[in-house]
Amino acid sequence: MQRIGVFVCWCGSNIAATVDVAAVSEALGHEPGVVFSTNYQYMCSEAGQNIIKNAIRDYQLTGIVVCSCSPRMHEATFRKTAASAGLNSYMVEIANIREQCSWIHKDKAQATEKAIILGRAAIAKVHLNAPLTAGESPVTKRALVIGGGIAGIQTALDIADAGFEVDIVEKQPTIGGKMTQIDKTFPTLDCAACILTPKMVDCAQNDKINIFAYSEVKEVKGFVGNFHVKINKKARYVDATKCTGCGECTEKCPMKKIPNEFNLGLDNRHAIYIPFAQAVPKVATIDPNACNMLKNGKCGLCAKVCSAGAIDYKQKDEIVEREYGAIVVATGYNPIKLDDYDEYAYSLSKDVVSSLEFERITNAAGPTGGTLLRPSDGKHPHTLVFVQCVGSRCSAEGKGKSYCSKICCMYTAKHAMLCREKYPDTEVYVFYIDVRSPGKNYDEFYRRAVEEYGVHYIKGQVGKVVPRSDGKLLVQGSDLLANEQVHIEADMVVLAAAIEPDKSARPLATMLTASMDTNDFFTEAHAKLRPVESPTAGIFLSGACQGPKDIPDTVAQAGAAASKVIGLLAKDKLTCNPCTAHSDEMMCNGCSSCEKVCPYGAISYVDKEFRMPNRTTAIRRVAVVNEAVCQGCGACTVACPSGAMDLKGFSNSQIMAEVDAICKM
Amino acid sequence: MSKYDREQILRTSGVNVLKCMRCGKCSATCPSYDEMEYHPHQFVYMVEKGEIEPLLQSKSLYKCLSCFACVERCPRGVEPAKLVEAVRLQVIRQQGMNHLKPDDIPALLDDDLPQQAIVTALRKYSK
Amino acid sequence: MQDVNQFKPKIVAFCCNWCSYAGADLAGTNRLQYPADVKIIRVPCSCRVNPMFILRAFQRGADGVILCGCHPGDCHYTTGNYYARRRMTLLFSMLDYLGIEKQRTRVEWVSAAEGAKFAATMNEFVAAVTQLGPNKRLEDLRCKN
Amino acid sequence: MNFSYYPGCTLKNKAQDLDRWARLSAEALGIHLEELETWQCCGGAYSMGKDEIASKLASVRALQAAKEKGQDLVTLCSACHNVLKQANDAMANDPDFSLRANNYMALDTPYKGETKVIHYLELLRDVVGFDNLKKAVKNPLKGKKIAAYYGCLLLRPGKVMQMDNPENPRIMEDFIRAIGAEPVLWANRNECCGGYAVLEDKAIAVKKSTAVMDNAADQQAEMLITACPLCLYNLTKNSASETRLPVKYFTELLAEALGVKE
Repeated sequence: MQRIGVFVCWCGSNIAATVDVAAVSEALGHEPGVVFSTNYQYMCSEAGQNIIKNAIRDYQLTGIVVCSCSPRMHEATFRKTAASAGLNSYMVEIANIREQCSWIHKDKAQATEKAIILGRAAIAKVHLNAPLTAGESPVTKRALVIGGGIAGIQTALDIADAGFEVDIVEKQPTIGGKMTQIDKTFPTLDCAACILTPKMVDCAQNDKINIFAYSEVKEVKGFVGNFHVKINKKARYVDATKCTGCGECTEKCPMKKIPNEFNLGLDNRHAIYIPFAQAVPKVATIDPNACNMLKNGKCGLCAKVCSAGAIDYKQKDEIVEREYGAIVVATGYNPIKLDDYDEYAYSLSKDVVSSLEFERITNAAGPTGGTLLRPSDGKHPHTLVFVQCVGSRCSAEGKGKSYCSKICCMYTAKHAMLCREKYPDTEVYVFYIDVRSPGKNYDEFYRRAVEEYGVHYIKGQVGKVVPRSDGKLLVQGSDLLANEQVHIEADMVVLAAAIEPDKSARPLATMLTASMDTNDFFTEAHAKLRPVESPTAGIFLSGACQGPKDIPDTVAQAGAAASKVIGLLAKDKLTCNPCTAHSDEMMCNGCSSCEKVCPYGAISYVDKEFRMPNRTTAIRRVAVVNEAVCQGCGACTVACPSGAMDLKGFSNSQIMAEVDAICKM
Repeated sequence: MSKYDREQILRTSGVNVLKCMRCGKCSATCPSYDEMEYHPHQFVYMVEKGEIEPLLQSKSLYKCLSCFACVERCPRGVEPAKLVEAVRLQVIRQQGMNHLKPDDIPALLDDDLPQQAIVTALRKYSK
Repeated sequence: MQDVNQFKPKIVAFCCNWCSYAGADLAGTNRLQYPADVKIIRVPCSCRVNPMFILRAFQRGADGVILCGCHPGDCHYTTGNYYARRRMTLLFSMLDYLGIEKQRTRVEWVSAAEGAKFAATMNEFVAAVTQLGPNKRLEDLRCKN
Repeated sequence: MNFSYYPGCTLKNKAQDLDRWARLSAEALGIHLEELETWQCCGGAYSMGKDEIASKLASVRALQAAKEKGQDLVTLCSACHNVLKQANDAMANDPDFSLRANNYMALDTPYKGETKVIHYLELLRDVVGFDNLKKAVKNPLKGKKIAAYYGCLLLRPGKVMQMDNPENPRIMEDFIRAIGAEPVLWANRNECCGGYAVLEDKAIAVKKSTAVMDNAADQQAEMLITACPLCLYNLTKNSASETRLPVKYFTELLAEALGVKE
């Protein structure tokens, strides 16, 4: 029999005004097993906690019930109180008589009666409580960063800086991500490559950082502190340890009409290629879909010209297995496909381009060497129309994205401004719904585009673009402020396409058991208070995989994710949640029902020898719960047909006792 | 009267005018824009505000081509064309308010005019 | 007639710790009233609720049982509420077969932000159960004190 | 294969060619179009009002008739297709309208949108297959640059019509390729020609058909094809474009390619 103490809190007048606290403590004092019952103004205050501590000592209490506010508020407080008085902290139960009683009822008699019943339910439960001890699991002191864009790079650098090992897995041949394709960055207009490439080099040179480029995560097993990951290093057909990145092979390769992904297909590359001059690692890669040697064994020119002997046509994909304590997702974004928005004639005219394509056209390392030229005829455009919100803020069925893509207002202002700065002979129009420029120096930047550079901002949308054979694009839009339909003969139209999470994100989320929203952005553990953690322990979020972000926000979040990882890796052991499932091996018949419903893969099976009648033994298959992995949801306890599986802290008998106490009146 | 009209129009059209985010794409895409005194986005906004009377009086009602361009391209699924039609129905359903009378038709015919043109005109402009 | 008016149902509400229990707390924080007949039992997840608990509640004289969990897709444990939904669909149709009216059982998704929904749901549910009167069907007379 | 067929009013009068060539071609392709016995005019424009019941019943009756025969319903005129398809969608997905329409119909079993309405072009694409059509072509229209004119009714509203991507369609272009000609891609192929306003305000009809014709001519098309008698009339009669391109029914070219045009 437990010796139970009951502590009824007044919460000032929050509880005491509608619940007769004295009557509650009096009534609960008569419950079986209760040896002490009292009430006090503020149980959570130091004086209140001392009442509890003294009672535990003086009455040798084995369990306590606090009738107070929600356990979400002060359960942790009272558990600590109990622990400091030598009582196991899981021998504490809270009866929520504030949020779920005094605050929602006006009638004092009714509220008091309900408070007593809630107290009784808690007493009934605590009778069946058993001391629980949180287990511990070790931490592998290495982090995995999935995605090598600016988010992944920054996270990796910060983690490495704290002295921990980091691996970056990047599916492209080089790290750098989208930022490598961008020309200038708002609002300061410094060149993206100038600020990014030093960081890429830092990654390559940091001995704590290991880059798996041209690689993908294939499998993730394990749990926080102990992840086992399989990484597929795709065959480059070039020995990365020998290749010097001289580029000789890429010039000699006869297959030179392959659309260049780095320039979004605006120009061509060879079958063997290095994406761009500052690539990290600077190693050539053979495109197996384009290479004649790999397709039909005819050519081999690159191997002939390579003085380092790095070409290896026989190279195979390689699986690397690594252990990690924490995983950071930094899979980034892509602009959406514009197929559903062909009223803008994207598929009809080469001169209708996406904003990212426009970045390449204005980039010094791009297909035009940085001179603004129309893709169709290479002529200098004089009239440019920018269309914002193409596919963003679109809630129409089956089309576009319902969210604001966040970065388009600012990069469009940047594009418009740069056009006018470099080519004063251009007329630049921007069709906008709203200009969203919250951010340091952002609105000022946009205003400069209008006031100093004379960009024409038109409030309204474009409804149709009609390409004409003389190269003009007839843009029909609405000017809502003038209440007019406007018609502009443009030379180029630039579409600010909505951005969406990378396609690799969803299968990755499944591997990580990390949750995603309906748009395939990773969900954070708490929208405000835990913005860089996934609800799955040990998984952290960095950059646009969690939601649209510009570079400053991405870098800030990357650093925040790194600091969370560092906090985790700094620990030698992790304390586990002790309220885990537990299987009674005498009752378990090894049917696998529990394993199938477990979202964490915490349940496995072992063959165990059992004593049987007449001194015989038998081997039976029984379930075993890995307490470090179990999160305590209880799905298995209900799935178990034999009743072997139970949940500590929320056992069948405890919940039944609560049911009984509530129904008995 | 106006409040009743507004509710009737919303019911007939099934359009939720509150979904509009005022991007103006309906009016940007409307082929009859120049002929309309009130443009598609104004229909949405004026119905939202309950300013129905000017719409009921307006010739714009008969300029809509029912081509569904605004319906197709509206990013919010507002369907302005349905609203225009509902306002027009509000007018022509009243006694003696038919916009096109059968007697007027013979004068408008030519030898090649397909039947389709006549039936649609009657369907759209008369009850 | 007066008896019916004075009938106070016994309602057991199972609330998952992450969404619905927090939603109930929010209802309290916002002082949204619902009848004192509702007593909440906290469970880690709606999938922790064993059909046994619900049968037990009816056996012990409960007049209605409601299970609240996170919205589909929002489960803290990813999929728990889907299990709960499937299990309860089966259980409730069995209870209906036994004569426990469908109105006495309910599954509702209440997020941590939906205090108002929680209160409204409880008000509605209590009204529906009150309308039906006491549950006699599954009550175990041996359990009567 | 047998299909129910709804020709519509115009195909019985001014657009008899559209109808005749379609039937001849279908037979040549092994498809038999069974005209519904007692069809009524669809009204030419779908009444968008949710409380418009009577004006949609003719369509519902046609749909019900096809359901009774257990056949898919083939349409040809763009307007009929649009009206029937939208009415069918409302019968399937607007319970309020469906209930009220069924009250008028007083059928033994209510009609709930079971009939599949397919346009003749969809018949060619999904039943015959453009590859098979290509094989069946006897007189390929080599070297002809043809602009497909979809107009407004065939594709929109996209979520109901579900024929093709309403902004970047290809069904008529694929058809043009199948009969051996070369499609011209042009932006105004899915812009309205203004035909509906021809009695109300001829200026609109002139202005819009001119814009359509100009764009097709500018893209070096030699001819336009359409499935809509009103578009054909309006583009031929009212366009003020300097270039007066011939406008033809797509079934005429089909019959020509299949060698069944008498």
